[in-house]
Amino acid sequence: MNVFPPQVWREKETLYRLIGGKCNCGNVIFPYSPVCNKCGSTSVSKIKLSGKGILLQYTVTYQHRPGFEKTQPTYVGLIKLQEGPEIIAPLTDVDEGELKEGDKVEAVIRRIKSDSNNGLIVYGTKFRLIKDGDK
Amino acid sequence: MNVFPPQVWREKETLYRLIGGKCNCGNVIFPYSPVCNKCGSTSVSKIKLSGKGILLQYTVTYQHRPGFEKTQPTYVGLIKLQEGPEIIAPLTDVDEGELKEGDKVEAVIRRIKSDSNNGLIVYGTKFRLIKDGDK
Amino acid sequence: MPNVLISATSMIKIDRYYEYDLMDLATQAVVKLLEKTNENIKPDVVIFSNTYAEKTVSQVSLASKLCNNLGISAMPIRIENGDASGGAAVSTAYYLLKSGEIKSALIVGAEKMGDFPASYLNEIVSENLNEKYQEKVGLTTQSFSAIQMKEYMKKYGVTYDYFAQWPVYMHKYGSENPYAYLKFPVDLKTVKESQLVSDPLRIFDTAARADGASAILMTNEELGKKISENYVKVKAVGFSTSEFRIGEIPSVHGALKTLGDVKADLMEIHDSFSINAALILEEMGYPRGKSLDNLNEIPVNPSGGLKSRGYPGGATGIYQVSEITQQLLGVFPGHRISGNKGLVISTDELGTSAYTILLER
Amino acid sequence: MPNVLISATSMIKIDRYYEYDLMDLATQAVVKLLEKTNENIKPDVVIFSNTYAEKTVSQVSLASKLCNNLGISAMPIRIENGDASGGAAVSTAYYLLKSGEIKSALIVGAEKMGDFPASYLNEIVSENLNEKYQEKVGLTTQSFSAIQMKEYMKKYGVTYDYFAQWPVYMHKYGSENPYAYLKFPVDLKTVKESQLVSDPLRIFDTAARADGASAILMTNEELGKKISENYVKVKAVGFSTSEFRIGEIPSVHGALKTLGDVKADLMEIHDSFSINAALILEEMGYPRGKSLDNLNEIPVNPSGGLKSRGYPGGATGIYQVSEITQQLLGVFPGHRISGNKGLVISTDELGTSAYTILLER
Ligand SMILES: [Zn+2]
Ligand SMILES: [Zn+2]
Repeated sequence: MNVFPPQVWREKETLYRLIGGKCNCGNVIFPYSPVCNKCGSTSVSKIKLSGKGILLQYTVTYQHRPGFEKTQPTYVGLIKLQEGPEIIAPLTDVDEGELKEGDKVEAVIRRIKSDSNNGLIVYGTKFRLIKDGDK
Repeated sequence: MNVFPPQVWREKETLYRLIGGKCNCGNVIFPYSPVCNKCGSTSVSKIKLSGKGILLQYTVTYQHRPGFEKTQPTYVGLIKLQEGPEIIAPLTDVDEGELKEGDKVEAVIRRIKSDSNNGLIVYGTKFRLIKDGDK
Repeated sequence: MPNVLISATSMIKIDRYYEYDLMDLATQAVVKLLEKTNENIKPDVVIFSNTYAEKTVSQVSLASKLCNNLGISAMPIRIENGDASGGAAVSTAYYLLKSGEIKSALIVGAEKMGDFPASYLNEIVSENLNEKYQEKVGLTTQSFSAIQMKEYMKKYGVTYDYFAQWPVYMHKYGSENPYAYLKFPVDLKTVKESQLVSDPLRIFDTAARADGASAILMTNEELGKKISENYVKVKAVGFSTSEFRIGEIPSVHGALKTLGDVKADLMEIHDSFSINAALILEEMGYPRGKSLDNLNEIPVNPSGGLKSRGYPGGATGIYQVSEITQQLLGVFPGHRISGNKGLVISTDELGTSAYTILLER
Repeated sequence: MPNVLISATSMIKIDRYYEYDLMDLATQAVVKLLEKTNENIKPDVVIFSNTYAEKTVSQVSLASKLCNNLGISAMPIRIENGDASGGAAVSTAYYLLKSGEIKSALIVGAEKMGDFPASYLNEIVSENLNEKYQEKVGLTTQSFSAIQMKEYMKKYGVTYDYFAQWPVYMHKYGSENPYAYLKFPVDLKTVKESQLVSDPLRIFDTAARADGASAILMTNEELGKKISENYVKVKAVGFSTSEFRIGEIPSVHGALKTLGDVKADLMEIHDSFSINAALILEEMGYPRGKSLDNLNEIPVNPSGGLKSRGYPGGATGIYQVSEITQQLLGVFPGHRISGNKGLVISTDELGTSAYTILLER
């Protein structure tokens, strides 16, 4: 799968900085979109999400896509972000049996994939557990 | 561009053997299709085309697709096959200035492209001039 | 306003056809269909229902190519709406015919998914995820489904065995369907011990991805009755969109609501995952947390569904409509359910859009 | 049967938007459109017109995603018909509205072609060629066009200079169009000395591939008049398919024939190559072998066409309809042609299918 640099670069606010949208109606959107997906308003401003959240649910996935072989198996979580949105996202730095519902998690930047054709490495946001003593 | 072997293998009758279709109405089709593109009949039988034809027109193309770098520039002809169909097809073993309308051509199997990802080489039919003394 | 009929249907067996390309399969389905009509049809509209042709066969302009291969001139439309492409195609044709200006529409669903290893197929199907984040960070739809399952298990206190009932039923039905890809029965033990895809989701909970093609001819009443005496009516269609949500599929709810109070005698639903079957049935009013416990009483997916009949991407919805049509006419060559009203629920992989199609004998 | 109106249109400048993805562009066009309507529109149908999204951005389910991003529930359809996707989308919406059951359709054309080097773009566009032979042996559409040119030159005894007149005119018009990608005039010498793509075809004869998005709102008359006083009527649509043929574009001939005897005051045509412009004009009745000699007398492509306004794949036809609508309303911000009847001819790259759309003030 070829990755062309602009396709990753242009998503940098989403992938690296966790920029979301906040509508006048109170709805918080991730990724950012200029139109509110609840009320249809265009009064949506950009906000930087804290990256803190609660792990509501998780799974361990044993199938992968080409270019993602190095992170097998993949831990994936349903996360309620502090600002409201519930998202499904990859987890990182996790050992099996360590996860439980209700765990606190935080966003970190990690290598996502590498393109064998042009050597491009894609980075992006994953989530890791906030362990006791971390804070 | 990944090439998966079945995608090439299954077109072997077209790419290597120049199999066309002949309808009861007399219409000859290339590539083969079980339905006649003139009369809509399904009375179409497979025929092996001779590969002989007349060069009606040609062009030299200086743009290429990935994987076709080795055949730059590409000579492409409008060919009237002996059995009737007019097709547009790559020419091979041609030097600039050598082609003219009305030339006799014949089908030959040549390397089409190589896939850098899996080393697969795709072969297929191109056309070359029948030169004086060849026959 | 003109009544809309389905005047003819055809299917080929869902399988891995290494020897045929996309247009070969589409053409085969059309040839089978034409054999069933009294006269040589020149449809006003040709709709090609397909989701993944660019990635799988490097092709676009599918409907135009099909027209030109068939030697007909028509209004060419390729319709894509993820795995609900079939529902979108049939619903579009329904309204085209309702206009009165279009008299006939040939709809061909065809997809090639059989050439690829699982990882590449996951890549293809991940095109359903959003571009900014989900697709980029390497997620697969299976993870979404596994999380959906775990939340369901927690909410209703059921174990994995609850979901395993679905593939068992589907394979029971599919083993009777000559067009089914995985045409064999499985027992509970086989399902429970099958490959773990994304805990707790197992391979038998997922859709069997393969090649397929199915064609239907939709016409107005006047023309349809000339073509064949064996027709069904398209009584109504419904549609809705909604984001992926835990615990429900709002798009299915919405699409059912627009159909009104429908009591169908049988139905084909898009069970991309076993959990989706449960959630769809529960949107229809079957008891929440228990829908899969009473499958012997629910007239659903006599084809074997995506589990056993198989899942040929954007052709799936056309198979569903062909199957229900053949059921209502009493000519479906597999497990039969009798009745006069049949319902198709065509959704995409994660249920972010849904089409409902009500057919009546 | 209800009249069909175009109640609002919007375009963004065609360009290379490294900073925006496909859905960003589509959303921008929708936001611009909504600013022009009197009320908050919840369309019954959302059509996404796009050709190459799988290869360019690894995305499917485009219409469903757009609905969910906009917070609306609608009938989602993505329509693809090569570069005639736009014509197919608008014609489909026309018949949907003619049914009377659909009251409004939001049609968004969007395409991302600006990220790629020329060779990869050639690969993408080669998806228009047939799967069995043309695409496999490495052909490009440019070769077809070059051969078409040479046969035309032979038949009518014209030189390359004949074709060069087209890009000169297009860039003259396009230099006035704020939405144009290549917004500059060129002279005959520049065209004649530009890069040779496939002898005798030069870079200025080809379409300027880039990113773009345009949206239109189609409604029935009752609803449309509430939304805006500035509307045009969609009087009729036509369509046809035909194989690539030397010396003519039979699909355009067929699509025009179904429209009847139309005398349009202005038109936007799909000039994927300069030779295609000549052949399309000649299918309309302009003299064969001479159509490009009298461009000062032909009211065609005030936008600048694919040469100068640019070519955003499956969004192109939506731009054309937006442009003609704005021309008829007297609000197009570039070169103006006055009149009451406008014609759009939307074809794919090689003219194997064509749509004609007649708009009237
Ligand atoms: Zn809001
Ligand atoms: Zn024939």
